[in-house]
Amino acid sequence: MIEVKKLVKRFGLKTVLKGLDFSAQAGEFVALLGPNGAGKTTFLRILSSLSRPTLGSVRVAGYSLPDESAKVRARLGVVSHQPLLYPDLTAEENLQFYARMYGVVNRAARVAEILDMVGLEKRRRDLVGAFSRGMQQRLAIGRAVLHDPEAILFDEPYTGLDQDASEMLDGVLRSVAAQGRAVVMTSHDLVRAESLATRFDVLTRGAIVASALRDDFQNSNLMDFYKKALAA
Amino acid sequence: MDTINTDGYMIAGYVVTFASMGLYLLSLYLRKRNLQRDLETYQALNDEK
Amino acid sequence: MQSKPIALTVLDVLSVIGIGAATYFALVFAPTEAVMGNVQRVFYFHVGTAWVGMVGFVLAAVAGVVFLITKDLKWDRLEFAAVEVSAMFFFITIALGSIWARPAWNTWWTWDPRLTTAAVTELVYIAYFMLRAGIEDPEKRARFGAVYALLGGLSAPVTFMVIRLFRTIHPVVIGNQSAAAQGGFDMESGMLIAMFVAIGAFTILFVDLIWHRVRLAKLEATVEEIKLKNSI
Amino acid sequence: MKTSAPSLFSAALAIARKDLAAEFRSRELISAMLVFAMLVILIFNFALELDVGVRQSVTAGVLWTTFAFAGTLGLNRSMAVEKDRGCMDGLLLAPVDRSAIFFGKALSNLAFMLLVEAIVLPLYALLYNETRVFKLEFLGVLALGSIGYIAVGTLLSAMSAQTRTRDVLLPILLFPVAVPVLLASVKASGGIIAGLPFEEILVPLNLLIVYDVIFVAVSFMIFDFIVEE
Repeated sequence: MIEVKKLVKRFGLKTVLKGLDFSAQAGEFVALLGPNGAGKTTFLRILSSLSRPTLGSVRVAGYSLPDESAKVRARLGVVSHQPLLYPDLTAEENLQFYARMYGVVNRAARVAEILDMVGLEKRRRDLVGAFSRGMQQRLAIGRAVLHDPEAILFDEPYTGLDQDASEMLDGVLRSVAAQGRAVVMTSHDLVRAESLATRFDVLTRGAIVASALRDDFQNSNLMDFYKKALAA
Repeated sequence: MDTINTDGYMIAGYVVTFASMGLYLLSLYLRKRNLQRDLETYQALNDEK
Repeated sequence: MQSKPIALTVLDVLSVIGIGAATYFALVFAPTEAVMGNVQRVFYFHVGTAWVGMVGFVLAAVAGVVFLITKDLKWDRLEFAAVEVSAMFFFITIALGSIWARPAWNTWWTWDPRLTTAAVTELVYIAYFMLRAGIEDPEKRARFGAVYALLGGLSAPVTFMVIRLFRTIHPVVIGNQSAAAQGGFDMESGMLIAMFVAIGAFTILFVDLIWHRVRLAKLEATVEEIKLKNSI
Repeated sequence: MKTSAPSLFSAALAIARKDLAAEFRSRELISAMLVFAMLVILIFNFALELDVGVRQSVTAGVLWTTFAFAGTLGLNRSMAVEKDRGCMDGLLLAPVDRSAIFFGKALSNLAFMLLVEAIVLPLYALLYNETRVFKLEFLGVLALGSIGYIAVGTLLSAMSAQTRTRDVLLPILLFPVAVPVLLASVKASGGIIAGLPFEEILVPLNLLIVYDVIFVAVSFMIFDFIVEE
């Protein structure tokens, strides 16, 4: 589903990604771990076509970036640490707007379905500006799956959420991931990542330095794996 | 028609012209010198490592 | 540090000789203008600097377009050099125009189309510098600079045509004498020669300065690169 | 679940519609522009002592200056809405050509500008008993001028929003390149108020159209370079 080979990204003279290789299949939930500044966000921005690769090949859902970026965007959902919602519009209007931008057929039904899925059916006529951070983030996930994408990217979805909201988000994330999509999530919260992901990749200094499947672990040595990967 | 005496304006004009070009050249020179100094400092730092 | 090419040294010498010759032709060779007297002698440098200022503006717009297509930062350096050098020359043009205007039209400034267009262009240059100063990433700075240089280059001719609608008292020095123009003069052959010598000399100086400025920009990039290497 | 990527036009309309809906609710942008426009006219009134004799020759200039200043206010605000909460990324993620975003933002900016003009113009007419501003030709010039101004302004506001100096930078970038559109509009609409024959306003009108065509096309084409990374 996602196929990245020898990806290099430079910002001016700074090289953020240095020959990164990565792949994710349909049905996989990959947690991308790594310290701040390792290039996780940059990597996701390239996958989502917001940023152009300097070198290397990137294919998402069978299309290559940046040449077929519009086709990639049609098959991709993205949740960033900002909700990408308009505070002066209601939950329903926000979804309506994005449904138009993605060309969703049968808009009203789909929007109602999504609102129900993220548990905001009752608040659909409320302004998003009045929502709590957790509600906004749930709606943001709803927004990202409006067009039933084949792959979903989450960039630190737990940023700024309290315990309750995080747990609620867990539920939504699981239901989104359970539909045969490829999911990539960046996080520095190992506990959260562990409970959700099927595979763990460690990204540091611009490359993936280690990768392990959930099944490889006996309980709770993810931390060791992570530390070892960083130290290597 | 008599020719007006405008020598002062002429001199002012040429002073402005050459002063501007001179200042620009000076700024090019100064910037270059500073950069070369920086370069030497950084290279020396690199060698120490 | 790259060593200085011989061609550049030759160009340096030629520039000095050229400007010296232009000064001689303007101050000694050309006949004194019958009505205006000696102040008319600033006219040769006025035309010379205006010419290279204009060429530089077009050059910057073209280099900007080439940069946007190729993404090669050397075009950005050429564009920036062209803008900086022309900004300096246009400043001289405007100052000389103003000095000429004082005895000729009895005012330091007139809203004449050519003078005003030069002033607006100078403002575009200043805006260009401010725009670049506000952007950290060199690649983005180059991109935005190129876009703005292009917009400025496109608007300048329209600005000139629009301001001409308002009024003019600028003498038309070549071609038909406009009835509205005051302070015009018939070009004697000695004056024409001095004018073309000045145009030639400033063109050589312009190329020379741009070359120096481009080299300076390269040096800046080198230092930037080493600084970055050190910080890692 | 079926989707079909929307056309450039319908995506642009969706963006404009979203902006108008949000503005209809908050009224932040329009009210700021309106209050500002009225203040500018008030200041002009005393600064220029707009008595009957002066008015004829300066009406076009006063109105255009007012609209230009109020316009930058709106342009800044409209782009800040996208930039502040990262919504621009949301737009960029949609499976549409990036030009659609430019087109959509330009449409809503134009709508705001025309709306402000539609309110300020009758007020000006009322205050100064100047009904000639309702001439059809005058309104046409107003629309043409606004189109060119907003096209360049939308492009440059997307640029200035990404710099360190942000709001401050927009007028500095915009005014020097918008000189032709402002002056041509002043010349044309001033001629209309003075009742000049059509041939006399034809030249500035043509220049206005030339500027509109060039800058709408160019802004449209190079917007991609402003938003890519």
